[in-house]
Amino acid sequence: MSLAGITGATLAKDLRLEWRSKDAINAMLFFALLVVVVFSFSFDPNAEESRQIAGGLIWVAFLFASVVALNQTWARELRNQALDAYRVSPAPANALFLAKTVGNFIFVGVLEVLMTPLFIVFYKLRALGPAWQLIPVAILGTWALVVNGTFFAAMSIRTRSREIMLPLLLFPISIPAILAMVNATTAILTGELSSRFWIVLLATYDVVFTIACLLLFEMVLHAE
Amino acid sequence: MSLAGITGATLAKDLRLEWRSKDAINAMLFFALLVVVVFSFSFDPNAEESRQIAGGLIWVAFLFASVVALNQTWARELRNQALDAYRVSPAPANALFLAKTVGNFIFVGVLEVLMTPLFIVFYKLRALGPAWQLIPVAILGTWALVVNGTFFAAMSIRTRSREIMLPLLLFPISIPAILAMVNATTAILTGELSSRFWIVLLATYDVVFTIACLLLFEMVLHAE
Amino acid sequence: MTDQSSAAAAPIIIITDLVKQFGRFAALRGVSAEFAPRRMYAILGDNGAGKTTLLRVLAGLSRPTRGSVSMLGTTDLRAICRHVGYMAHPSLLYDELSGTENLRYFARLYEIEGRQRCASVISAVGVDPLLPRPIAQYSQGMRQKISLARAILHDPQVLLLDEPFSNVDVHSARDIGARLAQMRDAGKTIFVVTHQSSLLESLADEFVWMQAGQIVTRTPHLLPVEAR
Amino acid sequence: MTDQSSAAAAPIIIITDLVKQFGRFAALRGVSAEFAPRRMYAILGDNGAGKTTLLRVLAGLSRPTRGSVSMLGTTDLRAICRHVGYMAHPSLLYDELSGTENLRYFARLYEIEGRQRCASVISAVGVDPLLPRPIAQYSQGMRQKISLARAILHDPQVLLLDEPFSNVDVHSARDIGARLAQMRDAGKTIFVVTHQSSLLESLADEFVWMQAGQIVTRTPHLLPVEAR
Amino acid sequence: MKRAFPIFAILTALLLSYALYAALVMAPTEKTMGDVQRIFYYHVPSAWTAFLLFLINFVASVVYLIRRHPLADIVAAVTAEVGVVFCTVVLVTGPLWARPVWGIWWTWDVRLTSTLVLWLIYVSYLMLRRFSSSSQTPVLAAALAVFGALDVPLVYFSIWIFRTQHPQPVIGGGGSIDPRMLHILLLNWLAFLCFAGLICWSRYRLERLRREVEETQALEALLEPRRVL
Ligand code: HEM
Ligand SMILES: Nc1ncnc2c1ncn2[C@@H]1O[C@H](COP(=O)(O)OP(=O)(O)OP(=O)(O)O)[C@@H](O)[C@H]1O
Ligand SMILES: Nc1ncnc2c1ncn2[C@@H]1O[C@H](COP(=O)(O)OP(=O)(O)OP(=O)(O)O)[C@@H](O)[C@H]1O
Ligand SMILES: [Mg+2]
Ligand SMILES: [Mg+2]
Repeated sequence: MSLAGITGATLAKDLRLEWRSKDAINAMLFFALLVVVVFSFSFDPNAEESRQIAGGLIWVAFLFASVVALNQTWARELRNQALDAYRVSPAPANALFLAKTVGNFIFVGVLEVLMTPLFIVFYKLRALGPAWQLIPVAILGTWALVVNGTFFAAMSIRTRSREIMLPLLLFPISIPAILAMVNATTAILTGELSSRFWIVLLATYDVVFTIACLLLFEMVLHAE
Repeated sequence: MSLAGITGATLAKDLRLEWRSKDAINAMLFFALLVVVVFSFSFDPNAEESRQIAGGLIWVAFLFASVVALNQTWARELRNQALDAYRVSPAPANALFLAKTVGNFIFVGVLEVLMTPLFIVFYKLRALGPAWQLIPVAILGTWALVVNGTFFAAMSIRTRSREIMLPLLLFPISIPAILAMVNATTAILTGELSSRFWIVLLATYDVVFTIACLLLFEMVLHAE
Repeated sequence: MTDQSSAAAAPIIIITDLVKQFGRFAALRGVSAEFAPRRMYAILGDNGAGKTTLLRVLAGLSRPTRGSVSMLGTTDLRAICRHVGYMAHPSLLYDELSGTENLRYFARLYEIEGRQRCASVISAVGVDPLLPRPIAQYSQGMRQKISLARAILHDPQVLLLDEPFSNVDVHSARDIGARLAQMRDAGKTIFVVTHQSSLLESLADEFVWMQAGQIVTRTPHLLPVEAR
Repeated sequence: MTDQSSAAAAPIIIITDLVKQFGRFAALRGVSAEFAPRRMYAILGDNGAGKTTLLRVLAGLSRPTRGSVSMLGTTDLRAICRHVGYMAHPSLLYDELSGTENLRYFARLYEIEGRQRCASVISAVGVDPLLPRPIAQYSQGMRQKISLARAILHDPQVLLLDEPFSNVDVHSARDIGARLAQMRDAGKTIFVVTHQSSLLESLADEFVWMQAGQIVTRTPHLLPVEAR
Repeated sequence: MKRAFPIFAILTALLLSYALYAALVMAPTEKTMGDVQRIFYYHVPSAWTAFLLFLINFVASVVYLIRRHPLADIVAAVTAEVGVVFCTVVLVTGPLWARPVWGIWWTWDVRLTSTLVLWLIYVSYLMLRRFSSSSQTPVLAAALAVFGALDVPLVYFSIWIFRTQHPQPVIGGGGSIDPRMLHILLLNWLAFLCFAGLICWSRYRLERLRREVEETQALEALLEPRRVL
């Protein structure tokens, strides 16, 4: 109960801060828009080709955008050392972790909802496989990105040059997830292969790493 | 003289903040490698389609690097309101602008130098057109990215209402540059068309926007 | 000063040979002390003496290199953090939220019932709880007061205050001093780091002098500046 | 206090009906005043009185909503910024650089010859200029002193100091006060916003009392707290 | 103990040179690939050694997280460093071999990709150690090591369904191998293990020494009067 309550409070606070400053969503949106444009100029897609590469495109854009968002949301905690106020309170570390994860999930989710129509229009996408499966892929994939991202962002605030540290820690660990989400998306769009395997893999990844993060986050938060 | 001197001092300060240690270059090398690897996982380098969009891919990678760099350089000035110390000094506003732009140019440039060979190896790129032309394209394109990026980042931290619309308003301005650099790169790689036109466009864009930024930056810096 | 013979009471904080090193620099060099409950301690010392470092260790924010701290009968400082209030040099607040919004959030972290308590604590430190501005737009002194309000919000047993009077105007500083004395009389143990010792002259029970990472003297009365 | 009849001298700063509004809130509500050169002014007032806002306007950081400021004979504050030194609540320094590195950088902004001057200014405010740590790792008081050093680095004619004594230990505060008096005697005009007015009791030439965005009185002597 | 180290070092050197001789001269030449195949005796033992070191790193990290014993941290740091070196050897010898045999430097298949990912994970681990500004670096590093270890099986799963070009495992797999080759391979592996053990040992001693020096310096700093700042 306490965990849920504090997670809710922290999440509400984060959303309010973001609503007031709009740093994260702004930076993400700008970046993601540019990515769409860059690609749409770099080749003239016919439907077949774009199906082949759209999976990679979308997820690379979201991956990079979430790195930008994650850096922003943690930077906020460091200003005035507000994180110390959390650390001296009896609130469980995991509540902070969950709130940040869900918060970033929402930010990246909003971005995805805004960007997907653009992608579809620009790249003339039409799924040949079962399109509804894109929804679980998107949810599981986004969760995979933000759950590890949040954890490693918390770790990277304890390092020098923390902005560049986040991708350094996050990318290697995320490779299986990236593979899974890209391949699942491509499989659904082209309809050639089944995306089953990838979705299961993604789900496993999510479960394993969510548990690992929850177990280890307290240590990372209090490591100073 | 004063302009050059102060630009130099500011640039030296920024570089020192960034490169406190020699490890920084290792971190950047690793970052470059990671970005390229993530791309290879997302876009099968053996596929014909990926080769087609390599021009776009490279620029997305550079774009990501510059977003990370830009966020970092201005965030630094805002901490402890160090920017106010610059504003009360007699140092010309443009020295700050130039120093930031050159600093980011160096940062992104180093990453480009590190990433390009990796891209060439991973994607087995071989330019069919005149490869040396890639160098002016890279220089002009990077300059276009950072000069606009620095200006708009400064603008968004100085304006009170960081409106959600800001990226949407700003980014049409960047489109011609992106169009030009992506098309020039693709033209050179495929060797099908001449890149002349795009290079000239890029150069014009650089000149126009550098001048515009220099003229307007003082206003942006001292706006409150 | 309180008349209770609190020296006889079991100490609420026992610090044993505390050392905190940052690389090769020792900020705390073997601090040993005991502090009795229900008293107000003024911690004084020059800049860089190690006062903030000591407070951060007591608050559990910083792990000592050597030595131990036992507070409220336990050495696990996380376990008793509910009973400790900490105020630091930086405000520990979110710039984009107003004072009340900040406190409401922290109230939920301590799981106490918000609205009423937040408003009364903010009024108590002398700020208008209805101020709608984000605290980035408060004046420095107002921010400082909200920061103090955050530290006392959950009515802690042990209060660690790092320069609560800096940037605060004279009247408010006196009010805050009086309020701290009240809290002490209500049974709290209070540590106040300050350079404006005259404000605590008649309020604090003991003056603890730090120098170069050590506690050098503890006196029941304030020494004149020259004698220090 | 200086004995020169500086009241007769032409004012160095003329403020006319200054108003600064933040949205609907007026932080300065019609401030008019003249300040003579070669004097030290202590600006006093409660939290939120508008002291910082006034200083920021004088430093040219903040544009007044109405009214004008003329300093050193011009209303273009950018033109004379070389002769103005400003110290604020935040340190205005780069956390990752050491004290000396920070000052060297700012010296270059003012195009003055660095090394010698930086070291002497840092020693003057009572910090060791050889300290290799980045200032994020200095104690709060040390950081405050470096911040003051930055403001006086280029030996400005007009000095605007926002609470230079907060977080600074008693001895250093006295030294800094004495040093400011010296500078005043050397011909500078100095504005010190502070809540520790007793430190300036015998040093300042005039005490300027602000309240709710206005200057309410100017007295040559410090009033006792009760009378304010 | 003091004398054990040089003796071990000499033994290792002898073993390594004998293994080299065995690999280059004694081993039979492979039919299709020819002499290029001899790189096999470096490629495979390096890979196995690296895996072993990463395994030790994982165990030491878990031990550190539970017991907070500083020695476990040193072991973790050292094995990660040396493991990365051996993994680099695999990543260098692999392409060197691939070029003449397959005609390409690199391809995305299971073994290659997973080795690369493994290398990336442990390089990021070393980066974290290098860049950490916290006094709790060991905790952060150990947490990352656990993440890395969790990631490895997932990497294997995720690249499972790629087509593979790389030879199947010698031992346990379906592949068959000339027993002489196998013997020389195992001999080389033994030599590599000794070599790795030697480096780890000296790194371990160096690291302990460094920390001891640091501690004494810190103690001295405690004793000498502090400059008043
Ligand atoms: C291009 C980069 C390469 C990498 C990263 C790589 C990586 C590896 C790794 C990690 C192992 C140990 C795997 C295990 O024991 O399960 C291994 C074993 C082996 N590799 Fe490679 N390899 C590469 C290229 C090659 C090439 C070109 C050949 C020869 C055609 C080759 C032949 C072998 C053989 C025969 C084994 C032993 C199989 C076993 O016993 O497991 N490798 N390689
Ligand atoms: N993170 C750190 N790294 C290195 N040195 C540090 C760090 N934090 C503090 N120090 C050093 O420890 C010493 C004591 O610092 P501390 O902040 O405890 O002083 P203080 O007594 O609070 O001083 P002040 O009155 O100025 O706030 C200072 O010399 C400071 O430079
Ligand atoms: N950017 C801003 N936006 C809105 N209101 C502001 C802003 N800056 C200051 N104010 C308000 O103006 C008033 C005066 O603030 P100011 O910082 O000048 O006070 P001060 O006299 O310096 O107080 P202190 O002694 O606490 O530093 C305060 O009520 C403050 O909330
Ligand atoms: Mg302190
Ligand atoms: Mg103020």
